Amino acid sequence: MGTIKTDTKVMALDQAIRRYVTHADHITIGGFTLSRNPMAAIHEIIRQGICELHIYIHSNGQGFDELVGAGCISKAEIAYSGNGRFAPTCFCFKRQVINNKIMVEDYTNFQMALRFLAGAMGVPFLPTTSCLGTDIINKWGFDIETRKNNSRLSSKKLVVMDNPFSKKTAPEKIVLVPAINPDVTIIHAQRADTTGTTRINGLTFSDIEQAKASKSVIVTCDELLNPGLLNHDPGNNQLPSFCVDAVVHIPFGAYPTACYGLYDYDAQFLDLYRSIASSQERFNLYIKDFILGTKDHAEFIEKACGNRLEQIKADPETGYSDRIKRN
Amino acid sequence: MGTIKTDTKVMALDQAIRRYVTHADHITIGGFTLSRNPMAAIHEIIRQGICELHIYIHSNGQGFDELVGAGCISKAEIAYSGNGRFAPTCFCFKRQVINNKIMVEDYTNFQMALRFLAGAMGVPFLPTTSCLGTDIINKWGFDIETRKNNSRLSSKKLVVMDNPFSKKTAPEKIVLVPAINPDVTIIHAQRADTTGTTRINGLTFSDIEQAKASKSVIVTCDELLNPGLLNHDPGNNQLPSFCVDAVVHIPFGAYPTACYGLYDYDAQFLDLYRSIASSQERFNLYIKDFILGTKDHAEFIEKACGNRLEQIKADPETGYSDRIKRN
Amino acid sequence: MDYTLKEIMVLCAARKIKNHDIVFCGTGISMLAAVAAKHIYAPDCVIFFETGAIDSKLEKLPLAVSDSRVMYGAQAFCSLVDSFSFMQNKKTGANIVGIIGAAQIDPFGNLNSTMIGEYGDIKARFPGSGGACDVASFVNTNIIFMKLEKRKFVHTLPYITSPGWLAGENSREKQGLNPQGPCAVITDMGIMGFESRTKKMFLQEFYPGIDPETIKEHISFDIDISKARQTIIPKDEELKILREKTDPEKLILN
Amino acid sequence: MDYTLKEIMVLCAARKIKNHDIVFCGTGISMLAAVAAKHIYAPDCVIFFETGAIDSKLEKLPLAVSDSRVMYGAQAFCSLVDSFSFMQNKKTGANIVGIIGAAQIDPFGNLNSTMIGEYGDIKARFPGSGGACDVASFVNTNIIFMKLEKRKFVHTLPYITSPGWLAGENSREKQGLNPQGPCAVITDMGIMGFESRTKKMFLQEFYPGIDPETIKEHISFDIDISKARQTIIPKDEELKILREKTDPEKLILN
Repeated sequence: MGTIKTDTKVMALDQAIRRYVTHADHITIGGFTLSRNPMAAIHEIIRQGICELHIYIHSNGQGFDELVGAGCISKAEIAYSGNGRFAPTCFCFKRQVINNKIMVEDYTNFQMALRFLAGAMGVPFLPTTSCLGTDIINKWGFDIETRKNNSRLSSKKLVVMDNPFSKKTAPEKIVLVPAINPDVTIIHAQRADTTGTTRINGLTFSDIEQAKASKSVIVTCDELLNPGLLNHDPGNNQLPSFCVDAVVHIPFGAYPTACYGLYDYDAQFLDLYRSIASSQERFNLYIKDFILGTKDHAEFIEKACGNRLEQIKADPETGYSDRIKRN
Repeated sequence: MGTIKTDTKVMALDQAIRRYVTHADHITIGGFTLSRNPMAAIHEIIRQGICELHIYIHSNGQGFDELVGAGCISKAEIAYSGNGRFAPTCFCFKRQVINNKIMVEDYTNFQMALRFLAGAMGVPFLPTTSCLGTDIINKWGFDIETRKNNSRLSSKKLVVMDNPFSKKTAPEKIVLVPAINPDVTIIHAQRADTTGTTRINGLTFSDIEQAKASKSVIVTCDELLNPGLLNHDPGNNQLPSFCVDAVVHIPFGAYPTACYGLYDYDAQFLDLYRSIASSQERFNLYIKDFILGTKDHAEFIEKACGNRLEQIKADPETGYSDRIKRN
Repeated sequence: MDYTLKEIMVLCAARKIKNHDIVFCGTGISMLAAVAAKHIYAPDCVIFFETGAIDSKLEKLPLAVSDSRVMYGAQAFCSLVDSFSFMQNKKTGANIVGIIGAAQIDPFGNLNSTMIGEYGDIKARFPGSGGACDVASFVNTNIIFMKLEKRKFVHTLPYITSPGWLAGENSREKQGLNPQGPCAVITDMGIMGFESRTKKMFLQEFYPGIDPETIKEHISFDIDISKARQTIIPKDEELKILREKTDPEKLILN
Repeated sequence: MDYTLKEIMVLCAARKIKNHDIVFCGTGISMLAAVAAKHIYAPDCVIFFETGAIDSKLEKLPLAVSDSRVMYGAQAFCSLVDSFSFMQNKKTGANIVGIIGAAQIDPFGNLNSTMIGEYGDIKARFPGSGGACDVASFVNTNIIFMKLEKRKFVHTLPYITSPGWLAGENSREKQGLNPQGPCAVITDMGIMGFESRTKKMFLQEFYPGIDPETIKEHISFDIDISKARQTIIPKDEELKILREKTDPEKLILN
């Protein structure tokens, strides 16, 4: 691979977060529950004390819950807040919602994915027939006044309309969900080059749509490559360079969540996190010790994972590790 | 690779066309101008004399023009009918339109792609802002009466509506384009396995959306593999087995169009085709000699390409051939 | 052979899966049912995760739908949009069997997995729909997993997250949803179905050793138990495969 | 060094491309202009084909946007939907320079590439929009290539395929399109721009040796030639790169 050429897009994590994530921004993060959350970047947001964030996610368990617990989030538009076997409902999330510390608007996973896609496509909405007859239509977390007074919120949670192409006598109903165009999207990828071309291995979830929908995009990556190396196989690159504003090289940047092909989730840490997150006092101590008390992700991993790091490294054939303790 | 297991989806081309393509069907074909058109299947449709077809395409130059010239098509919803340097406007198409032999409805490439995507997604329409203020909105190839009397046609060419999420005082306009759900989609891929799992190398154009939108799907492929062999790299497989109804093994199945990585377009044949297609008499002779006069694709290639076949084989590094005569 | 209630639940769901079905499953017990079906009854069924993994090899049981274990050896990957589009698409949706759970259920099989209370005054918070509402809106066959408890089987839901038969009769179709509502509610005591006309929940099966009257006592609304019959006892072979092949690490069956 | 009109046309278009532009091009001369820009003026510009090839290596000149030569060594591939979405998306669309052609053009830069006549009575048929109408609807910078002929530069189009400045003034913005209409029409005799308020076409540049009055005679509608200046003569270096590197096989420049 040789030496990495410098490029204006390549920067340190603290610099990228400082430049692209601001108090009260509308943000979104990539990954899904316990996979490929941009955890290093999330921890850096917590370290920098950025708050009042408005977040849009589908099912980002671990990353979302840490941001909520740390008090970074004031509003969330979500589909799901659980973390597989490690949290039926994320613990900080549950507590902060009941304590009225964050406002929530509920959609479905498909709807959130469509909203990101609408933003990526540059259209104001996309249609679906999901959720007809449910309270996802009838009950709004942000009422119409709140929406009117906040220019950044969609004017309506969603709109139900008649299908104008219907040939049936009874009109068919269609739900339109509004586009999301966040200020910044942060994703973690296995590989990126210094120009921003990005390759995700395994499932991409909605990362690509989230990035394309956003004003700015930060990609953290386990491996940073020189330009051209990814061009031998363009069909496996999901983001062209012109979609990406900052590229940050962070080995194990998704830890403690999994990064397919490189490392597994740290099941033992996630079990520990369950007990941490179930009390705000314990969670505050965790933030103090593990996040604010470490200067960067490498130190965090050293503290959280220690000598288990070898165990979570993935078998290159299967993409996961058989050496982690899962029960 | 070993011997190919039999599977009910694997069949001969004539059998697949007979089973899945019927007089007056609504069809669509994969590829783009001079790349990856399912030419073997198109020629078999011509051999079987299937006609009155309604076709939906974006920019399928070669395959579309041969179907039109052979009299198989009565209605076409299209975005473009040219073939790169070989035909500014496809010759049979131009003649048959002016002679009122086919009815045409004009959309844009994006709109046709969105219409296939809408069909794939199971929604009646998708929105765009393309074509506002143009005659693509104002002028309809199929008038409202024709549409009312034909249950298979969309009730309207398209619908212009106000954006219901607009926060501006002047409403923003949105164009809704209707979904396409053809009876059958025919695509040609480099590789498929006997269960129908399909891998296209290089650009996929709208093939995937066209296949997912369709009631039936025929995949012709240059290489047919046993089940499981494509599962080592799921990220490169675009169609899962449950999307595919028939798999047909046809080496050079896209000839004379290109199949990235395997063979180039046959520029000399396409130059010849230009003079063939510019006269209906010559085109009729071509059909008689080259298509009806050959029993299958192998014979057609022998006649059309002969000893040039070695020249069009692609360089595995670049995916095309430097040995074809292009000027 | 002895068996646990979790085991019979899993097998009851697995038995409903046919060989050419596409099985959409979530985490936990529903994923186990899908894997058990593939191992025991329907080897050619395709297991399909909302995260976009199609026909995963599943040599090890995933602990979440995003687990790398759903990615290894799959037939194809797709995005979240593509994944749910397969359900919304009537051709593929017709072959999809959804298996979902929830915090609460009403007599028509509507589900709450969002909250108790109202926005601004939330008493209890659950994870939210995830893909459950999408599945419940789109697919032709929908199986629900629920633990039988009075506070879970309630007359009126504080929040309808996923549509069941809505208000019964043809109300579901009238709303524009796939006319097929849920087909079964599989609990730890027995299995409920829905009356063909009214779409009201009734007791269809009770597990060996469970008294239908006990089931009735675990439900807040009135339920017809008159048509209930006993569930077929799990065969040794079924239990053996379930324990040895489907969840040998006892990640879910523990 | 001598040069052909095709060569000066290509160079005039190429000169309008900046280093961080994303250049959307079609087949033929527009593709050549994009490649020339990359070779001569804007090495970091990204050439982007509607077929979904992004930043193609282009070691050999493609004969169509679907040519395998657009695929080799590209930075990324995407679908047709993704490709046009990059244009419709305001963030990426703002950096995209479109280069399109047509059969006919009117004084406001609207284009016809569909037909002459009416459906049911078609006198002449062209290929159709392809992606041209999409480009013309979405992108901030749009360059039009046209051969200067009276039957091509017409007062009223029989069919508007791609929007220019529509009826002039702010009519384009009012329709809901990207407010930026076409910026230049590059012909084989000179270059037209559009008046900043009225959006009517005027002659901006004439090629060396071409009389502006001759240009006027090749246009069916009245055009202001009073502001026209002579185009900068192609430099030897530009011509050399164009001939030796951009189209050495003379596939388009022949």
